[in-house]
Amino acid sequence: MQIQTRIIANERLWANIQTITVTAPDLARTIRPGQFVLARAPNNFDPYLRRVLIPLQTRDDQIQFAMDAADPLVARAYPDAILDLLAPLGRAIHFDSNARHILLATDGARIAPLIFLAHAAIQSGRAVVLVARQTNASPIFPAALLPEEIEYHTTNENEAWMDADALAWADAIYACGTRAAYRELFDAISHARYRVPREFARVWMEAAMPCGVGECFACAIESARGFALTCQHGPFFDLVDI
Amino acid sequence: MQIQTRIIANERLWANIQTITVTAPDLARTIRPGQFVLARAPNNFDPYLRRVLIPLQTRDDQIQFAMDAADPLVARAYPDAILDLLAPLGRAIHFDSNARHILLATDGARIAPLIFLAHAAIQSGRAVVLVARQTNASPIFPAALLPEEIEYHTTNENEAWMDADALAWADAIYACGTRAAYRELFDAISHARYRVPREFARVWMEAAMPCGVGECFACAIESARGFALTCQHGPFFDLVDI
Amino acid sequence: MNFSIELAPNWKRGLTLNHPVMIVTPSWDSSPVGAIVTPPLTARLRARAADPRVIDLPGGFLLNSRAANPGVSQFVEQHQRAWEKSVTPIIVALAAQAADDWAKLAARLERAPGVSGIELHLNPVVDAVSAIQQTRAATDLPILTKLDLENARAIARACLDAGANALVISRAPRGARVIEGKIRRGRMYGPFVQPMVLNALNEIAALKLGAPLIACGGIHSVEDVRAFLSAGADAVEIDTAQWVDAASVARLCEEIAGARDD
Amino acid sequence: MNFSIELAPNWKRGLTLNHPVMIVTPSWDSSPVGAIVTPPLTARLRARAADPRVIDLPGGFLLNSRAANPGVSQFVEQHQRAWEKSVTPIIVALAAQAADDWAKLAARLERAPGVSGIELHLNPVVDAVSAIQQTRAATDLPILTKLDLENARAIARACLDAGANALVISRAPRGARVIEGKIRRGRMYGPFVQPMVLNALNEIAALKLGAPLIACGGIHSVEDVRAFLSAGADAVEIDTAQWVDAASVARLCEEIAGARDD
Ligand SMILES: Cc1cc2nc3c(=O)[nH]c(=O)nc-3n(C[C@H](O)[C@H](O)[C@H](O)COP(=O)(O)OP(=O)(O)OC[C@H]3O[C@@H](n4cnc5c(N)ncnc54)[C@H](O)[C@@H]3O)c2cc1C
Ligand SMILES: Cc1cc2nc3c(=O)[nH]c(=O)nc-3n(C[C@H](O)[C@H](O)[C@H](O)COP(=O)(O)OP(=O)(O)OC[C@H]3O[C@@H](n4cnc5c(N)ncnc54)[C@H](O)[C@@H]3O)c2cc1C
Ligand SMILES: Cc1cc2nc3c(=O)[nH]c(=O)nc-3n(C[C@H](O)[C@H](O)[C@H](O)COP(=O)(O)O)c2cc1C
Ligand SMILES: Cc1cc2nc3c(=O)[nH]c(=O)nc-3n(C[C@H](O)[C@H](O)[C@H](O)COP(=O)(O)O)c2cc1C
Ligand code: FES
Ligand code: FES
Repeated sequence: MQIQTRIIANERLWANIQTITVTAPDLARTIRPGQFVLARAPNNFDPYLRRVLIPLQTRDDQIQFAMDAADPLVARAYPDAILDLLAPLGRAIHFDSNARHILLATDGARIAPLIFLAHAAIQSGRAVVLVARQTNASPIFPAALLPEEIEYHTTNENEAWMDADALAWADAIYACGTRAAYRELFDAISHARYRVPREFARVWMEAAMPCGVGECFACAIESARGFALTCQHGPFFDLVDI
Repeated sequence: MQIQTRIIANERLWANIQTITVTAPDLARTIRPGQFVLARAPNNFDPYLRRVLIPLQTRDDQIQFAMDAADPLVARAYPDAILDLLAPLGRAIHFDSNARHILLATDGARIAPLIFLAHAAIQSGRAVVLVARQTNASPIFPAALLPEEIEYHTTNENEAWMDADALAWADAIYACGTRAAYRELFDAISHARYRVPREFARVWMEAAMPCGVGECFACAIESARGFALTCQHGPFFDLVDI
Repeated sequence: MNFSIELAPNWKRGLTLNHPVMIVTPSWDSSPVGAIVTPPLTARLRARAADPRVIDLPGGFLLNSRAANPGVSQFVEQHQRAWEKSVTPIIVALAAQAADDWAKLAARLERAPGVSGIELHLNPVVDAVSAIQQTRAATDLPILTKLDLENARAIARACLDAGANALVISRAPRGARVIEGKIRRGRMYGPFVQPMVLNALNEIAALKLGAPLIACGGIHSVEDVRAFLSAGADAVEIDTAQWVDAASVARLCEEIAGARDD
Repeated sequence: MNFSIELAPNWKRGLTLNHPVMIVTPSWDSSPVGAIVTPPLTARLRARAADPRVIDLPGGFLLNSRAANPGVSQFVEQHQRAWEKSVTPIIVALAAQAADDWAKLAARLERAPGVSGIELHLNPVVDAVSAIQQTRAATDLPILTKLDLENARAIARACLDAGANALVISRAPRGARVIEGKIRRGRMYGPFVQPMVLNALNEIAALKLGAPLIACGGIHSVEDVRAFLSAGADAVEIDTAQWVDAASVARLCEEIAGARDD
């Protein structure tokens, strides 16, 4: 769905995370955690390609998105201007009704995809723990910017990303990090729970997504289940497929 | 001089004339009628080339410019954004001290270069008559948008651009129109005053001016005095040279 | 009035379009397009390129050219149901991974229902004449050949002599960027490509080779389509514009289809 | 440390740059540039092209190529005072209006004080070998040859064999637009050109021809300069970037000059 939305605000959230808030009543009702939108400023070809925006929260008719503060679109997204969205894209996350303990994990600054997920988990009465590991490249996301219902743990680069207790507590895990971090996560789960069950851990795969709708194949990844597209089968993939 | 200015306002003046107002203290003091600036939005290459902005008036630290409302830069020039100016460019107009009667003439919508000139003439105590001829392509510029000291005449396409009385009255003429209109002006002056003296009539030559500083030669025109550049020797040229 | 466009004139199997706008897409397209062209398929699965695959540029982007596709057989199987029912002609694009792939690829399409034509993706390091001859020997399907800007004019006539029915001008120009100290090669997309294609197409039209010419590269608007038709193109192919503004490409198709129906 | 760059190695007259950034400008430039290259001059005055001469594109523009210049003699007379005093090498670019212009043009520069080298603007319809041989016969000045993207790789070696001392890759790519029903041809400028040039330059560097390579096209930043140097260029030429952001080109020169002086 291609829609024209009006920009309400364009603000720095933290570090290199910029937020852009738009009015989009239908989308605010339908967009789900795990999904994203592709945005561009109409009538401008610099930048040419659409950019990935990740929903952070919705309020009434409005949606607040996160995007890279260094992206050239930021300078074009001034309040009152039109933003052309292709949305909603990607596969929505639905919590299993048995999954009451949700463990969110981020390695470095890539936290945006977990925030909307955290809101949804809290709203549905689930317990949420967020583990953030500080890396060289990025400090720790400030707790003040998170819903207060979240239990927030931080670690650093010399420590394990998640300890065995957290892994044992969790009914479902959602993680954002590098491929190396996902390998580490896979090993940690194998260790703590002896095996990595399907539908237990899902990880956000970072990719350039020029078209968002399965047309350009630029976001193809090799998954254990064959040729897969980040924009259609992801961006959250089952850890066992990666 | 390349300067970074802040945009104060971006408004439609009339028809396809957009106005952009910036804060630029030094430039507001030094820019003269006949001059122009080249502008671009920093960090954006669509549009790539600088655009021509024509000063309309200055007030304290601010300058209001005119530009084509259809230009893609208009959508980028939102209040509070930075506009990168190359300025002042072109040759300034200085009124001869004996020239007390200033006749301004526009054929169609190209009136912007005459307005700053009109303000300057009025401020220096000169009498100003503006003759606007309506064309198919453009209605008449509204009198309400002009300084009230100007005596304003309008004609239409079936009439002569300027009558012999006006030409006889004038000590100096400044005109904006097409090449055909300039030929007509030349003939009218020859007829009314028997010859066209040098430094009597000056005409604005419309040209794409990518560099503004004599580097690209894209604005070259054939003048009676040889190879000339609109950005350096103009945009106002002596009618006898055209 | 209905100006239909024949891309394989005087050939045993025609390839007739209702209107001149061809859309490149791997999926189904419900707008009134003149023809659908698939992404180029290879004999075997082609793995994705190393990252970064997409490199932003002002006015376009550079795409690492070793683009992934699941291989011709899997792709055909996945789509043949839709193709059989399609009233819009389906043109399957092919690229070779080895010099003798062409016959195999063509043979696979010869038995695929609903395929109306083939588009060969050539490049200056491929033997174009051999590729076309192999394909021609394996199928009677109309053959379009998509050529690179650098040698399109030089080899245009030889392609037709070897059995191609029409020429597509052009493939995206090649480019490279240095990213983190490494050279990344690819092809370039966006509106800036268009004037280069228009110039080349118009020069090839001046050769009066007697074969249909299809323009491809940077087309974004109805005005662009009309410019190419006036410069000598019989039809146009649109791909990238869909990514940035699918709605306007759909409108463009409707407008061109409407103009043809008047 | 001072890495000076020799653009005419092993030739009787050297052409030594203090740093690798050459600026194309018809006027004097006071920033610390490696060399100044003039716009290409012709034997006789060249009249301006018909309008529109400048056609906007996203990410750049198309310039009607029949650009005006006052002719080599007038230009030289106007500038020779400044050139005589210049410590920065002055390279005069030349373009022919007739096949036998080259010797005359070169002879005119041979007697112009302060000229350190010549840049020949060739194109695929010009006989490059003859142009270089004529020039070589008329002058000992170092000769750079600026080639078109489409045939640079094909003729690079022949240019050197004919007597060129260095290669400039490349001239701006040719393009065309339909404006009010008329085809307007020109050459294309802007950052989008750069990846095409980088790709071609890097492929020519791989031929290891043993001559200096100068990159030209779409260079806007220090990162761009470094990318070209890492891809095989010995120096770069910058022109268009000055029009949109002269201040940043001046900073770029200072930064490169500074790095070389460290
Ligand atoms: C969804 C999708 C859509 C696609 N759409 C298209 C499409 O519409 N059109 C299309 O063409 N491709 C498309 N592709 C890409 C396609 O799969 C192939 O990558 C493409 O056809 C290139 O094949 P090639 O081997 O000719 O590669 P090329 O890009 O031509 O390059 C292959 C190699 O040949 C060499 N080479 C090529 N030309 C030259 C030269 N002039 N000089 C020196 N060396 C050279 C290069 O070194 C390069 O490594 C698409 C892919 C997907 C997945
Ligand atoms: C201030 C200024 C700066 C300039 N700077 C430069 C500069 O830095 N570099 C520069 O190159 N020029 C520059 N020019 C333009 C220059 O004056 C000439 O216009 C330019 O050199 C082109 O000369 P050319 O005859 O080779 O023309 P081309 O642009 O090469 O074209 C001339 C004719 O040759 C034909 N032709 C050329 N190539 C092909 C081909 N591949 N296939 C078929 N036909 C072809 C075309 O039909 C065209 O009409 C500048 C001009 C000015 C005034
Ligand atoms: C996703 C995608 C990948 C492509 N990959 C290649 C490629 O690797 N090599 C190539 O020559 N053309 C490639 N193309 C080329 C297109 O089909 C078409 O030739 C090109 O995009 C020019 O037309 P356009 O500007 O309308 O997109 C690709 C196009 C798309 C959209
Ligand atoms: C005003 C101007 C006119 C030019 N005209 C031509 C031309 O007609 N033909 C051409 O081949 N190159 C022309 N050039 C080419 C440049 O010198 C240089 O090759 C080109 O601009 C690429 O470098 P750049 O991106 O740094 O400008 C022109 C450049 C400028 C700035
Ligand atoms: S973003 Fe194009 S296929 Fe996924
Ligand atoms: S605008 Fe470039 S020389 Fe006048």
